[in-house]
Amino acid sequence: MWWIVGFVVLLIKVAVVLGVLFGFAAGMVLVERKLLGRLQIRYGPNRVGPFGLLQPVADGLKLLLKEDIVPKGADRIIFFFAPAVVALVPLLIAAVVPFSSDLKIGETRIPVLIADLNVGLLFFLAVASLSVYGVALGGWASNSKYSMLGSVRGAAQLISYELSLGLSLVPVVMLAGSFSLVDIVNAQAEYPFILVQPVSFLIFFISSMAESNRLPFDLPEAENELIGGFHTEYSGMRFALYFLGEYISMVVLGALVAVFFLGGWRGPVLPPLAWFLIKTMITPVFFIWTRATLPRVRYDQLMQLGWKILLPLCLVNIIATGGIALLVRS
Amino acid sequence: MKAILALILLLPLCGALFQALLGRAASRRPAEIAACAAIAGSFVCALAAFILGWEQSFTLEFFRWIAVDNFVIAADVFFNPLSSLMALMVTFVSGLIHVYSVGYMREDPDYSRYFCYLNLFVFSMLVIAFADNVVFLFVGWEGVGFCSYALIGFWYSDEEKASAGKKAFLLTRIGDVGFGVAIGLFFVQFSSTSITVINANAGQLTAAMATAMGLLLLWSAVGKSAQLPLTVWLPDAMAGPTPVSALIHAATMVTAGVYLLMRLYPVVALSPDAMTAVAAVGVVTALYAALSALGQRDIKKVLAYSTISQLGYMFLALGAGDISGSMGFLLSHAFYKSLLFLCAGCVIQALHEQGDIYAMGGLRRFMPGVFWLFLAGAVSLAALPPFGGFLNKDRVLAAVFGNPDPVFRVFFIGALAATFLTSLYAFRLFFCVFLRPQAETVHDVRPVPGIMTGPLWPLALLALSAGFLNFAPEWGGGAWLPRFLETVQGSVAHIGIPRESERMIAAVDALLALTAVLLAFVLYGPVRLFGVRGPDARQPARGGLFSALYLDSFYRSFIARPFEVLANILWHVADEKGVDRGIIRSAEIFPNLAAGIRFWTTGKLSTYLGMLFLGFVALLVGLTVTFYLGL
Amino acid sequence: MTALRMVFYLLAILIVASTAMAITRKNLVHAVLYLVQSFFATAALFYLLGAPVLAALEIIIYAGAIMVLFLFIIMTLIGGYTGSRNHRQWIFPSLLGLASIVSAGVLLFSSPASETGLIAATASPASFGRYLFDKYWLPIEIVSLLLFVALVGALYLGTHKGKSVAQIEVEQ
Amino acid sequence: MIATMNEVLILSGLVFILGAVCAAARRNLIMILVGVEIMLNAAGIALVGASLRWAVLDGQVFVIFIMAFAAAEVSVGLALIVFSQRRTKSVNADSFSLLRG
Repeated sequence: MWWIVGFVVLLIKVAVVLGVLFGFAAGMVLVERKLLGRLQIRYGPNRVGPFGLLQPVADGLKLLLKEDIVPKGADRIIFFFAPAVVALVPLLIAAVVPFSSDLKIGETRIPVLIADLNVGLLFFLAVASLSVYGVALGGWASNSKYSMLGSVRGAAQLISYELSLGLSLVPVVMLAGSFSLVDIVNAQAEYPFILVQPVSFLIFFISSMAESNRLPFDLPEAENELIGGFHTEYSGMRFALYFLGEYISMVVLGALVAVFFLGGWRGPVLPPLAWFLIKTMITPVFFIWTRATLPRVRYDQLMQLGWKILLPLCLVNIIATGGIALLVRS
Repeated sequence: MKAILALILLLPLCGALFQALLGRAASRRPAEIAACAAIAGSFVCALAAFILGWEQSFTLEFFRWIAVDNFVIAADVFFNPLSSLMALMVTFVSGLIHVYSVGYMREDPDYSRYFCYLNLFVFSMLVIAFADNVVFLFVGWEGVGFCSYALIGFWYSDEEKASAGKKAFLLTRIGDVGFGVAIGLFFVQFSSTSITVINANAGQLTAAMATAMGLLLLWSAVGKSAQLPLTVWLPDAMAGPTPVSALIHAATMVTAGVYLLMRLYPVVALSPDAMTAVAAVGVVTALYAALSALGQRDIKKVLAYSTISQLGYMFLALGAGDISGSMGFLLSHAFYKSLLFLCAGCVIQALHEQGDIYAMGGLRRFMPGVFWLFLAGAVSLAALPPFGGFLNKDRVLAAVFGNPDPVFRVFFIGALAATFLTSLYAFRLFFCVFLRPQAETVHDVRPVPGIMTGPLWPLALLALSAGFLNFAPEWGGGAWLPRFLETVQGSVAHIGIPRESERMIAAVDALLALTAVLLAFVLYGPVRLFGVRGPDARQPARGGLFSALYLDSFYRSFIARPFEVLANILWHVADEKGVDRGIIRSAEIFPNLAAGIRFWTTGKLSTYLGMLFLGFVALLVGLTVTFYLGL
Repeated sequence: MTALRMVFYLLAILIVASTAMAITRKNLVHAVLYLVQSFFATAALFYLLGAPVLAALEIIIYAGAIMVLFLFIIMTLIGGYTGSRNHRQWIFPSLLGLASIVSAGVLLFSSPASETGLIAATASPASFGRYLFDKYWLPIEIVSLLLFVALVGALYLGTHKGKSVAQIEVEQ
Repeated sequence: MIATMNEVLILSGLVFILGAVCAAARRNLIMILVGVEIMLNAAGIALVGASLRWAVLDGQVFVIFIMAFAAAEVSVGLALIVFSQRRTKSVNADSFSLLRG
């Protein structure tokens, strides 16, 4: 009967993770608006609830109640399920992220993650590579020129940056000797990898910024040229899904940065989960900060950065890491 | 000695190579000097060899050319009095003719080609003279044939001249076939192609085989020496430059046939039948050609027929078994005939390429030097006593008379008749050209350069004196030539006939010759006697004698014409309608076949992919079927 | 029937069905999406058959890269729909397919060894990687060269401005 | 037991034939390429199954190679399609028939 217990535990884990993620995503909206306001020397939302804390609830309600418009000539099925892909991808990635050290209940140790895959990192890359479908199909299915252009841009951008995203993690795998995210965290018992792999960290950070279509890499959306890009034709609930996806992916990417480079849940004094949350929040906050600071890059600059700078840098970094690892080990 | 012999052969070859490679780059003067120097050097070497190798005979091997099993062909040189004498004559006469050519060809722009062929020709002739191996000899044999073809058709832009060259080439080829067969027979019989070996072992041959070989050699010699029935090329060969006619068709190439028979005399002499055939060919040709010469109006043609006739004498002497007589005749003929040809060349050039003797006359006044030279040649040719021609001819006639075979009596009478005719046409020519009242066509006689007349004087001298080599002891002579040639196989120093008969023959001979001169004087002389009218340039050229007894037209209508018709039939019917159409028809099958297959080549990817799939399925099904049938 | 076996059958049905859907779609985007579905199922099958690395790579390479490229080309070039629907073109290949199914099935079922069951086992990424680079390092290098050549070729074709057929005909 | 080897092979064979039919029946260049991809994938299934059947990793290694081949083939193939589309304004395989007999 142990597998029934295991199943129940799994369900609980999934429910907790989903809840936390959705909560965080909603929170992120508020945080972003507030932070942007502060960075632009204004207040941000402060009318709904104390300090405007209920603003996300109001936003969600508004989006849920809005009319769901399907453009004429759209490919309905694809149009419906494309936003779901965008939201689904970060949720799936979250399944392999370890949030804390093992939970001890008596003798049994319950790992605080949904699935400790031995190919966890590959799983992350695999699933991340799917987010392009959401962008590409959403734009294409809308049967609109703006959407189409946005989706083509998005697809090209995502493919380009996926490469450096994956390659920047190779040194991490080399250092940890495993694809499993739990093992990677454990490998950082002595020091976080950011200290030995700053270049990898930088590349991963920039790539994940591009992957999540955040400023300064938000060309698929580019409000001023493409009127919202691939989600121009979306409204209501489906538009909310795109947004949800973007914010969840910000959080998940933050969690991954924490896992890969910042030592995961490890930290002195505070409990592991607290450390993990703190580390996770660093990345989204930084994203928002960047958004408020930097202008949007041009499309060709984006592609050049990806192919001509980040990718060669990744390769050099891999070779250097390999060489140093060989030297140290021998 | 080896070096000298090699030099004799190599100098003309190098000269030819020089002309071929650098002749056009070098200007006229160096090219001429190089050509003459090559032959002159060769002559000096030949003279040295002649003196150093006095009455010796030996074989020298230069290199092995072909060696397959026991079939060995070596570039061997066989040196004996005969070959050294031949080489000496060839280089001497050629050298003079080269010098003469410098003058004769002074206006021709193609001098390097001319001298190249000429040098190459001398080389080939020397190969014939020295070769010990019949195959090696054959190289020279073909070499002279080729050079002769190239020089006859030297002015190839004139179609008539080019076809004269082709005619000479084809007709001499007929003779070469005989030579080729003879070479094969030699190898089968003696397992060797060395002339030394062949001559040494000739005695082992059966009578029939000896006859066959003798006749084959005669056949090849007939082709080269323009004897009956293959005479017709030589008169046409006059199309080439006159020095060429002198060199090739008087002094050297045509004598190659005679020389071949001399070299292989032991083989030929084995069979009396072959010897008789040689003599018969000789005498018939001598008579025929002398008659034809009488009817010719072109100065060079007269001389050409004369050459044929004189070669007939050489054959006759050989057939009678007298190598020394034949060789003596060959030598003196080489001198006086080249002399006559070169004189003719002077005359022709002086008269602006005019060759008709009836359009000449009174040239003595314009060119006295040539007059005397020509007279020397004519006297030698006509065999007037006591000059060279007379002594040699006398020896030939004596040899024929002395042959025990009764048929040779008939030959003797024929030879006497030919003697008479020879004298007649020789002086007819002389009178017509130099002494007859000047024809109105003769005007504006061009002066002839000294370089053309200069070389003729030594020739004239030799022509007049060469006969003394054969001066019989009966007349107080030494018979030097027969003695010199004593070591040569088959040579005889003395002709076994009584002294009275010999004197009788000489007397008859001289009488006949003189009578003929008188007759010529009456018919063609400068003074009109007995109301005889001299020939006129305006009368048309025709008649049996002019056409050389219609031999050429006979060949033309009965051999060449049927051949042409046959060739046309083969061309138009067998080849065009049969072979070509057959090939075209069979080729048409393939487009039709292809049209069937082309259906599959739609050019569409889907078809190809479908076919690929079909092939895969066929393999799979085939595998299943074989699996189930337990194959 | 064990749970794994059921999963296998489910996946097999999913693979075959979605592939069949993919090849018959008139809309190329739909075809590609069905194919992606098929590749997902295949990846799951790989995981089931003890090849987790391959499962991840199947998604990364096939679904994440190759199919995205297809989608990209379809979106930019054609816009999704192919031309006329011609049913006749299916007859001949389908017959061939049937024939090969029959003969391959006959061959398969006549082999007694093919009834061997597959017991679950997993190749860990580490052992797989070690095996790959110990035994097949040279082929890997060769394959990387192949990829490089393909890269150059694609780049050339992409940048080279080819003449259109109309231009060629005009020149002729 | 997950499945018998037979079942894996049947699955693989079915997918392969589907791909072959697709390549042979479709007239669209892209669908032909898709058919080829399907066939390659089918080979991969069989190889992974065989790898498990004999408990050696070579089958899986070969799938890696197949993936590399597929990637190379698709990149060049699609580049060709783009190229030819530029020239003939068509991706119909049958419109490239200049070499017909």
